[in-house]
Amino acid sequence: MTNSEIQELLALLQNTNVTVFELEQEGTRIKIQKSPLAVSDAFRILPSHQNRMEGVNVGTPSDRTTVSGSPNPSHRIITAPIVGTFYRSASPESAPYVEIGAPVQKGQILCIIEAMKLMNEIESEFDGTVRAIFLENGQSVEFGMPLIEIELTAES
Amino acid sequence: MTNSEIQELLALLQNTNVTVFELEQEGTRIKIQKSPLAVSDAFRILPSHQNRMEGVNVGTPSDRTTVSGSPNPSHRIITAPIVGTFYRSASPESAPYVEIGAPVQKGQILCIIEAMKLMNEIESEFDGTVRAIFLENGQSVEFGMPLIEIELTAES
Amino acid sequence: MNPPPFRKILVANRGEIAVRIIRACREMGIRTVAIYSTADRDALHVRMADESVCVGPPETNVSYRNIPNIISAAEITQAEAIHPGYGFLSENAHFAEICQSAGVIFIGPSPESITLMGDKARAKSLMRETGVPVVPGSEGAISSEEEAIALFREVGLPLIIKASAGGGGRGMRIVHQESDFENAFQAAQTEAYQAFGSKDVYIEKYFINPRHIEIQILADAQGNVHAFGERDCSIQRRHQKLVEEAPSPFLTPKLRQEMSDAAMKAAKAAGYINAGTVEFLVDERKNFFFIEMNTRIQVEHPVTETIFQYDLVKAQIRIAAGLPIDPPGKSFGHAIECRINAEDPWTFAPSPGTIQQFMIPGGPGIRVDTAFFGGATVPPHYDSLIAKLIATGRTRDEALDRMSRGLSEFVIEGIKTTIPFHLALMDDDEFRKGQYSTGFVEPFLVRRPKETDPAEA
Amino acid sequence: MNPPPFRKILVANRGEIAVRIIRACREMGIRTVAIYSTADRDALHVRMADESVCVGPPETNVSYRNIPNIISAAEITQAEAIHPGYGFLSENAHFAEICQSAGVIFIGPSPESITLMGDKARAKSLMRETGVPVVPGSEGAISSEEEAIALFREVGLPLIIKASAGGGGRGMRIVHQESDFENAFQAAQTEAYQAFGSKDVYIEKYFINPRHIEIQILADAQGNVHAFGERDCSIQRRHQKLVEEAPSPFLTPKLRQEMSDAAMKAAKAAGYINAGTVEFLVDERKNFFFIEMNTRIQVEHPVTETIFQYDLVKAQIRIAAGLPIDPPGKSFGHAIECRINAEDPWTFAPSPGTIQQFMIPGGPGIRVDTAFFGGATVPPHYDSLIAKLIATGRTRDEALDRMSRGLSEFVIEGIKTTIPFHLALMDDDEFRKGQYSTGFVEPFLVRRPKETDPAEA
Repeated sequence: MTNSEIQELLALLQNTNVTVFELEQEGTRIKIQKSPLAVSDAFRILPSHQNRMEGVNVGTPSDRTTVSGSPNPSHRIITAPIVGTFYRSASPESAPYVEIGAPVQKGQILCIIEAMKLMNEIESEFDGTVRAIFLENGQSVEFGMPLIEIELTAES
Repeated sequence: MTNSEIQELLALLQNTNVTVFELEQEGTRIKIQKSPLAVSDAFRILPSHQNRMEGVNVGTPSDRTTVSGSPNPSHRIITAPIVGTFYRSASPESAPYVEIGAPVQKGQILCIIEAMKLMNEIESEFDGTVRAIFLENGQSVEFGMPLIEIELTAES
Repeated sequence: MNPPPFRKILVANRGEIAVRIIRACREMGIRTVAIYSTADRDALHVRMADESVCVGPPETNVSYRNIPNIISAAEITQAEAIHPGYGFLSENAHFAEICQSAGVIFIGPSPESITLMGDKARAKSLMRETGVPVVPGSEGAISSEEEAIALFREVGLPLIIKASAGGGGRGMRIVHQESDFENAFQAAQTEAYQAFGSKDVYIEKYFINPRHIEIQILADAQGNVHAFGERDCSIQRRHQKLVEEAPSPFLTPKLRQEMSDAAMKAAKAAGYINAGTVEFLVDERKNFFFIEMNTRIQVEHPVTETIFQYDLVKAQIRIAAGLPIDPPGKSFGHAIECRINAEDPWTFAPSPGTIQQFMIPGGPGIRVDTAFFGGATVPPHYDSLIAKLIATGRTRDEALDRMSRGLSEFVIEGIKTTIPFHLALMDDDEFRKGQYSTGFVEPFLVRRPKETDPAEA
Repeated sequence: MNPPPFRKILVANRGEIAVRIIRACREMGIRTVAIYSTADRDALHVRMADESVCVGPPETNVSYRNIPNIISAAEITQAEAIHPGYGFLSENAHFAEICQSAGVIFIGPSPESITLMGDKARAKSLMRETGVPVVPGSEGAISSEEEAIALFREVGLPLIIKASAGGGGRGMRIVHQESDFENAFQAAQTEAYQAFGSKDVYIEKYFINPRHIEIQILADAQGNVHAFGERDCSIQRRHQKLVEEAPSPFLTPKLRQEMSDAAMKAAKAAGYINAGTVEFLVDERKNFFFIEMNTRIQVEHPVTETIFQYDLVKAQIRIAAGLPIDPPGKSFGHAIECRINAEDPWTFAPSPGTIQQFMIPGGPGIRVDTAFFGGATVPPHYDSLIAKLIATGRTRDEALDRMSRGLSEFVIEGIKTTIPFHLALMDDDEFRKGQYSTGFVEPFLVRRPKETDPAEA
């Protein structure tokens, strides 16, 4: 392990609640201990924490695209670029734009986010296959919320 | 790891909350421990921390006697049982009750603490030899402050 | 920018009131000396003071009540005056006397005033002479049963028999029926003798669910005596005040004036100087009766400070320095204080320990008096008060809404606190209407909503 | 216990003002929706609100100023009204209009009022018509040099040339000598054109070290217009307010009345509804001149709230719901606010980062408005205000003593703050005497005591 690797590790730990971090490289041993003073828990007694809408897997702060990483390197998650209401089809009568397992092409419409009475079509940025649809029809979305996961077509 | 690498690491750690950092290079073992917000530092910016009188080595909370532990198991520290002014002799003209190196017996007067115009004689609770006198003549003492250290006479 | 009235004051107390006094001193440019027991080594009052002296082990009788060590601490730090806070030595006439003879100014009334008001019978008879209404009853100790029976006829039922030397409920009997009187009288005498070495008892009219209302007064050495209106302290559990508010939702302006006049008359008759509180019981028909005078600053003084915009602790210090004080002026708005204790919110069982998270509320109309912080420990040796939350509003409703808001923002983790009790109280219809008496809390604890409360778990 | 005027409000802001608005809503029983950028995921306003919606990445133009996302957030959460706070969209007439067309109530004045007051020339000419004194100068843009020279003769020296479309110092020239006028005029025109695409400039009398004093007004839909006295905001550095107090130590009761009357007249003339602030310059001879009207709640509103015991944010909400408001009544005492910024105390260089320790002061007369806590991070993307400390006293001296005490209790570790600046200011003789103007800070920074300050190291 180099100093810069350690430096990275420290920077990483600086803004966490981790108080003890242990690593043993040969036998691969990891120990992470979190602080009892978990700042993010500070307000858990407040009565206001029910109907919270919290995005998961939101892109990094500088990330302006609608894509964020997936644990699977060959997958991409399309996240909401705007706030609004998620729809899977153009109208209640129409069929959904995509289903799980369906192949999609770059530029193909995946879903709609309605905002201020406007229907905003969300297009795929990749060629691939739909692996997950994270939301129900009519659900509210906030910026950065995961919408659809796509497995990339293997490049040849 | 070279000295300058260590220096770098120290500088790096200087502005973090890390309190314990362990590293073992062969099997690569790292331990990083962060402080859960150092409470005792909280008031260091207050302008009021100058003339503080702080006792050291004060006995445990339940300790009512005037004795507290010493790092040396054969030594005992006589601490102040009351608040007042410390004197080594009965009057400015008299010789000090004890000097470093002097043998003392249980019940022998070691010093005086003046409180509310009364001279309170502090007696030794042990047979032994004076090893340290912690205060100057005329110094103020608070409860629990170490006065005199005595090396116990070895029991036969 | 007047020169400070003292150069240095020793604060002979701990906890929030020690912090409160240090704050007043800082604002006046007075240096402070904290005293502390070995259990309070890391306490906030020690950290905030300019100097500090350890005066003994945790037990209060050998530390915060240790007169020789405290006087010595003042001497070695050259403090010119001692502020006793509340509790501990604050109403100890002997301590006030020793301060005098040691040449240290005691920030409080004279030893004579403390002694007079500490003797309930003497205090009551002075009030009677002065024309201040007192609780009807015997004028002093009664020893014979005949005397007792004559008085019983006069006072009427229900009545209470109390040990003259007493306190804390021992030697105390409430009589609701005539047939119980003789037995109760004898039992009280026996208990009084066993507890206090004197079988002297006295008899008083007993009020069912009265209001407990007190008048704050300040008197200076120049002869100015001012009343600062009332505090309603009727929200009590086992004679422990939990919530106080000013003004009382129960008083009329006329009654307020009458009670204020009575309190000022009482203070003048006693030749009283410094801050004091005259406590009254007020019955349903708005008759008021003197109970006692507390010769010190009260826990609940902030509600008065807030609506009068008047610093009572600074006034105490000025008075002790022989300076005159300003009249209060008019009060404005409504203030309420909740005592947040380290206790189970429903059983009130003490809950000492280490506070993990401590975040106090802020924003408009919120005042917090506390000596705690994240990482601090609530020692088991002292009272369980960890914070006073004071909310002020233009109206009583606004003050209560603000209190609810402040309570819900107050984060204290690691120990149990009475915050859930107070939150439930602020939501209670009867309390909201101002319809309460000293008998309020027990039925409230029974009827309060029992929904699973995350803060209770 | 009136029913809340709204069921749910979206707070279109961040930081202390978002927290302030959420507090008002809680006290009124109104549910709240916070919006946040990805940089503010763990921010206090998000934690305190009942619901929250992420509206974009850290950059304000795509998050806190992102009109479509904010309107959508209101729609998906079914918020009935939006409180814009200050900054961001608070004075954006277009946003107020879009709210209207989306059927969401904008808590603030009408789009027309915002537009009117946003156009400095139109605002000034309305004031002139209404009889409110304005800074002498041109009545609108002047394009020809001849016109400029004629005006120059009328206004006199010193004067300032400003870009009509401008702001932020660009296209601005101060002329002290007649010989500089022509060059300065041409340079200002050129700069104005380069910066704003229009070479229109206007000319105004330039005041050397005036007082910056503003009048708070509230106007409801029923036609009630109330003035809440002044705030003296003359302690500024590069047009950034640092400290505000009320009342101003400079105003006489007569001048206060005249300025209040002028402010109310201005509001009435503009058909203004909701909270607003009319800003004036006051010269040494106590002549006052209208500069502009801010059509939103101000950062420094708490000093007014404190001395009037009046919740201005609640009043804004009531007004937006069409409800009438109470008159202010009389003010009492003195209040001062220090803006505590995450900045170097002497160079004012920003100091973002993680706050290790954060302990706010308490006790009498102290109010803290903040969105920070121990462990929180001050993001580099937004303004550096981390807390407002407001101290109140019976007198100005007491308020300043209390401010010193509060500042010395305020613990913020891990970043630099302006606390040492404020502490030095409270100790400054000139400031203590109330003798200051907008030119105060620069010489103060030069003469301030340079003793090694532990907090500076």
